[in-house]
Amino acid sequence: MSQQSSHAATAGHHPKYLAHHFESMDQQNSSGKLGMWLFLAQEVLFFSGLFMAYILARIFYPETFLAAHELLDWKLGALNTVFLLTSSLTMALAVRGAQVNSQKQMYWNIVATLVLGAAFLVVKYFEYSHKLHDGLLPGHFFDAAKAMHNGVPANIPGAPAIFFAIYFVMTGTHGLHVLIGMGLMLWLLVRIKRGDFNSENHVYLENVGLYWHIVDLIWIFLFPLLYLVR
Amino acid sequence: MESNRNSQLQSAQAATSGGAEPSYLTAKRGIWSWLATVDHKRIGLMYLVGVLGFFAVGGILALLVRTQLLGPTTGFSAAKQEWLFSGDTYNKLFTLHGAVMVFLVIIPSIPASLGNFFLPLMLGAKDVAFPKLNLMSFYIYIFGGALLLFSIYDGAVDTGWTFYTPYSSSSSSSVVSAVLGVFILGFSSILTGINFIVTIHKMRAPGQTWIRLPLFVWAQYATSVIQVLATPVLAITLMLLAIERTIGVGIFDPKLGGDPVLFQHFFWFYSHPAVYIMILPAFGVISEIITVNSRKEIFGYKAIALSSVAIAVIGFLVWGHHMFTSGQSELASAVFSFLTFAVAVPTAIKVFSWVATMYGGSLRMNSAMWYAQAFLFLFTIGGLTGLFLGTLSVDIHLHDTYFVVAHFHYVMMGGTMTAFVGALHHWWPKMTGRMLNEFWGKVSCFFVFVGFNLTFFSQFLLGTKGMPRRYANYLPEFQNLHQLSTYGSYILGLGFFITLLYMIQSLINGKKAPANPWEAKSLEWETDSPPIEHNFHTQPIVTHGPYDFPEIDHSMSTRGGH
Amino acid sequence: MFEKFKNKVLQSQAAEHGEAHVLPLKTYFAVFGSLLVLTVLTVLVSVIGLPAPASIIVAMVVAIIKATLVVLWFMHLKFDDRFYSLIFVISIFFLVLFFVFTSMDVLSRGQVNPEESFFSQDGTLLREEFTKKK
Amino acid sequence: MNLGSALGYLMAQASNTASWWKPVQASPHAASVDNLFNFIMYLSFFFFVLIVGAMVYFIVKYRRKGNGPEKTSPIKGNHTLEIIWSVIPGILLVLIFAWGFKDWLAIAVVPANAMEVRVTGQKWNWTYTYPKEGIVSADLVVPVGQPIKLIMTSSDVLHSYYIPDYRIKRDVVPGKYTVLWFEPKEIAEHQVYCTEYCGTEHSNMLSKVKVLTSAKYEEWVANGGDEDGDSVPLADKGKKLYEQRGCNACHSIDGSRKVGPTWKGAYGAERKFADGSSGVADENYLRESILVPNAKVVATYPGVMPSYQGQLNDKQLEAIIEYMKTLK
Repeated sequence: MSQQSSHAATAGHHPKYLAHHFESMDQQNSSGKLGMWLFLAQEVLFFSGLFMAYILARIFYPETFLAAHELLDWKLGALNTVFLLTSSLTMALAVRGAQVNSQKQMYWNIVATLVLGAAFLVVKYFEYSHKLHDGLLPGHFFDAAKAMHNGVPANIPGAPAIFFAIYFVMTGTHGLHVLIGMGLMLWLLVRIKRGDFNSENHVYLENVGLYWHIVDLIWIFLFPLLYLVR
Repeated sequence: MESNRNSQLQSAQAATSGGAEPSYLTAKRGIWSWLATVDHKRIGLMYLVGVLGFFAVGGILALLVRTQLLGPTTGFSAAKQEWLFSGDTYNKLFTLHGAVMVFLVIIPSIPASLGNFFLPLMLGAKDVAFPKLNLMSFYIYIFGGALLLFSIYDGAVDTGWTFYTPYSSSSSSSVVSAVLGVFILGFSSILTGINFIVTIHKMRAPGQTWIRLPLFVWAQYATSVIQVLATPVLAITLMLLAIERTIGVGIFDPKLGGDPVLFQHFFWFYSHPAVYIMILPAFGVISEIITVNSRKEIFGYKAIALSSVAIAVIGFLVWGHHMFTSGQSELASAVFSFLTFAVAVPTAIKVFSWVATMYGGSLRMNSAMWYAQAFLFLFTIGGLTGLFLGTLSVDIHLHDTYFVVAHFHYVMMGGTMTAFVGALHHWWPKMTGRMLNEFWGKVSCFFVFVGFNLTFFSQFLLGTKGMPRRYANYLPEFQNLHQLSTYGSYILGLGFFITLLYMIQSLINGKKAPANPWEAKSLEWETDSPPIEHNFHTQPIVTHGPYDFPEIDHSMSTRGGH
Repeated sequence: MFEKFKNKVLQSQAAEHGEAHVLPLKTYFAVFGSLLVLTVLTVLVSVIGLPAPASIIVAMVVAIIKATLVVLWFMHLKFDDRFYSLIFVISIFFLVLFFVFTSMDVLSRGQVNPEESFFSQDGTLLREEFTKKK
Repeated sequence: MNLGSALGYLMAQASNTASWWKPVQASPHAASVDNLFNFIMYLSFFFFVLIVGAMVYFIVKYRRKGNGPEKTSPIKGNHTLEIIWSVIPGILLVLIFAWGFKDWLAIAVVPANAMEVRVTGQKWNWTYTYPKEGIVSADLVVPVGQPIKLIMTSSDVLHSYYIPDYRIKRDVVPGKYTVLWFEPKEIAEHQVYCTEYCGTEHSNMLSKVKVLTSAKYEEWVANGGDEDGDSVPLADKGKKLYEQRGCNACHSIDGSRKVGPTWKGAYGAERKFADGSSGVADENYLRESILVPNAKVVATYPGVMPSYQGQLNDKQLEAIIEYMKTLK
């Protein structure tokens, strides 16, 4: 127990944002954050299965990966990397805004993060629709003939269907996380407008931030693994 | 019950006056006060009802499976008579029995029901760290369970609870709904785990240091760590399986260039640690029951607490012992076998410590203690037979035979479920405010013990003889042992049925329970039976360990004992 | 810049427990700048085209550095409770464990009986026999 | 200790032959596996008696008498004891591991002079192909004393090849080969099971190992893998194949509907196919249906039959069709 908490307890009044079962804001905030870090650990292991699938497919079909990644547009991937890195920055700044009690900084940085997240998804949409058009689809739906017809050199050795399955499953799962993050940010905006967050109480904002950074973190690995690797 | 009909105003007044505060059961009324509750005790109780309900479902399925194996054997002649179920029906029955028992009963049994109820009480907290999340986990559990059972309506799944590919990616049965159900159940487990870890870290009462925690809390802590770290891998594995079925990823499907053995790695990376999710809470329960009823300090507190953590960590390193015959590489088999033996050491330490705790005590042989002794007996057999299966050469013979079936039933059923029922006897007075009938408690324990050993010991012999598992029928030479096993299962079922009866009786007209019927020293016994809504009248301050009983004679030499 | 940084950190660590550690804006932009530079670096390495093993090693090392930057500064792990770092490290540890053990199996198949191998002597996959049938 | 040695003697006696709880030891592996099995078993007996014995003794000795509080010992632990009961089991466990590892290597490493047989698992039967001899068989026929190497694969889902009498087992995996070997010690028949769950007829996916003398085996090879020779009518051979090769799992002979159409009256019948066409089930059609089952699938039935291409030779096909002709 820190000094603060015992003070809060003896003072007898309950701070506005303190839930009934906690003794102090410090306890409440650190609980929330610990919970979030545990959730992030869970996220890391959730994605581990996908990265494991990637590693195994690469062990089996190295030549496929070398050839197939050429069919992904690394420029779009790089653009998306910049989008996500910038959104991570704005997210970190939003948390800083809360720390220094600036409602404005909080609000506009979250808006910026939201916009960058949306930009990421728009680019992803263009990439996906391109693949769809060319028949570069996962598993059973992979259509080399259609791709060749569209002028895409899809005569790839090994198992291109597996490469595209992994590409779609990994980026799709990641994209879903981006979407969930954006939903959380909309909720944050509502709460910021309501004036819920200040330097004392912003663990929710911080937690959404942590989540958003882990989403960024996963993309930091996905980008070179899928788009760049030789 | 009279006072409960009074208005909320009066209960609020009672709260200020102290002693007459209503219990958590009566503080709020109406169905909505249960369905939308964030009180960990009510959520724990709802979990308990869910778990016991699913236990009944899984138990009936088990009896059907056993009854099928009673019947005339079919050889390999053209005329295959079916005595009760067709091969397909039988396959669906054992699949459902396994899936229900593992995902809906054993995994949530002790952690989600008793853990939810007692963890905050033992820590001296008002609730778990995230009460709403806790309620959400419960509904995720119910939803996942419903989806899993929906697969019955949808034609039922026939892959075995392990969902091995490529059978599961090609089977025409309702794999997707079952897999989705288990996927969702996983998140219930993860969220509960997160909640418990944070609760243990942040919600301890003043003075409740780590070495003053009851061992049940330590066991829950280790369990939660595994739940958080292993369950997401199951989720992603099942997601990959579902995608494999629909679009054909090709990692597991040999037709697309994958390797089905990889699925087993993915699956057992979760499912072996899950074995420890199932057994560690039982260890915690046994530590509590034996200590309280021996009226002594637990023997080797730190060894037991840390061995839980050690088991949790080493438990992640041994999954390949499920795969010695699967076609995994020889190197992998050898490494996994070696590590498997490493996990046996902390388990042995626990068993020895429990027995040593009884030395020089003053044993109260109540029905909870009877169940704890049954646990020691059965779990020792379960643990020792694990040695056969961890050994590379011997496992080649025993793998996927009834020996394995018997082994994991001795651990899961003889271990976890016996401990769970024992724990219900121990904590029933606290949860319901009523005592259980001691005589019938012992009778049911006796039936469970005898029935269990008849059912499953004969299966060790069957397995050694070479009887493969998951067979809807078998060669005549196995019939005697199979019949013995089936009769045993009826006795086992009877034992649990008796338990159900006297539990209902206790709820209706059981003796009122005092606050601390077993004179225990951990915090959950320091509040009323049943506890008040916010657990304690005043914030407890902890000044002693959980097993500091008044009978302990500190003047005695610690070397000589009695 | 790093010296100044250290002082700031020491100051914030001295602050009362529970208070937020407010980093200067400069720090955030410095981290962001490094992330962008590293992204350019990883793209350049790929475009130049290093030989097979070097390429993936460089790409992964760069990604790990980027991830570390994000985790330590954007996610405040450097300034927060050490226990959070422990959780994160443990999750990475089990992730690596999963990768290492499973890959170990796949890469060491057929050491005793060559028929069980996935790969022939020259490293090509021994799958044609099966895929041709389908 | 008298009881213990007597028990040990009985166990040793029992382990040499098939007992009511152990299969016979029909290969050199079997003895080594059983020896270690017995060692672990005695060790387990010892620890079980130790633990449960202590438990029962304490229950009797320290059981609370009367209602009053009794003084209990203040023992909280004993480091010496704790170290002893960690280290001794630890050493024993390493010993068991090493022993098991040694025996297991012998099971894994195939001797150079082993005779090769290919095994294919398929829902729900086993097929043995002798590549050098050009024989396809439903039973594993081997000469005594000759190490046999099985190179196994599956054409659909996972199966597992298990011969209890030899104490060997290995999964049969689609898309790759697994290897197993054994050396038959005596002339006998041994049961083969599938131990990896594979669906509807998993429990009937059985087969036999038939160990013959070298001379008998040579004769069997010379006959092209046909045990009965030409003395048996073709239709009877067909009936045997129907049972051995798993046709009976999906096709009845009494007119009842199973997974596939009944064989009763199948020969010469008018057939409507799933694609809308129709035709007569003559010899050519039946031959095609066995070798390329999905070419013409009978309407209202699922097209799930696996191909028997390469698993039945011409003579066997002829025998099956001849048998179908008799089912009117």
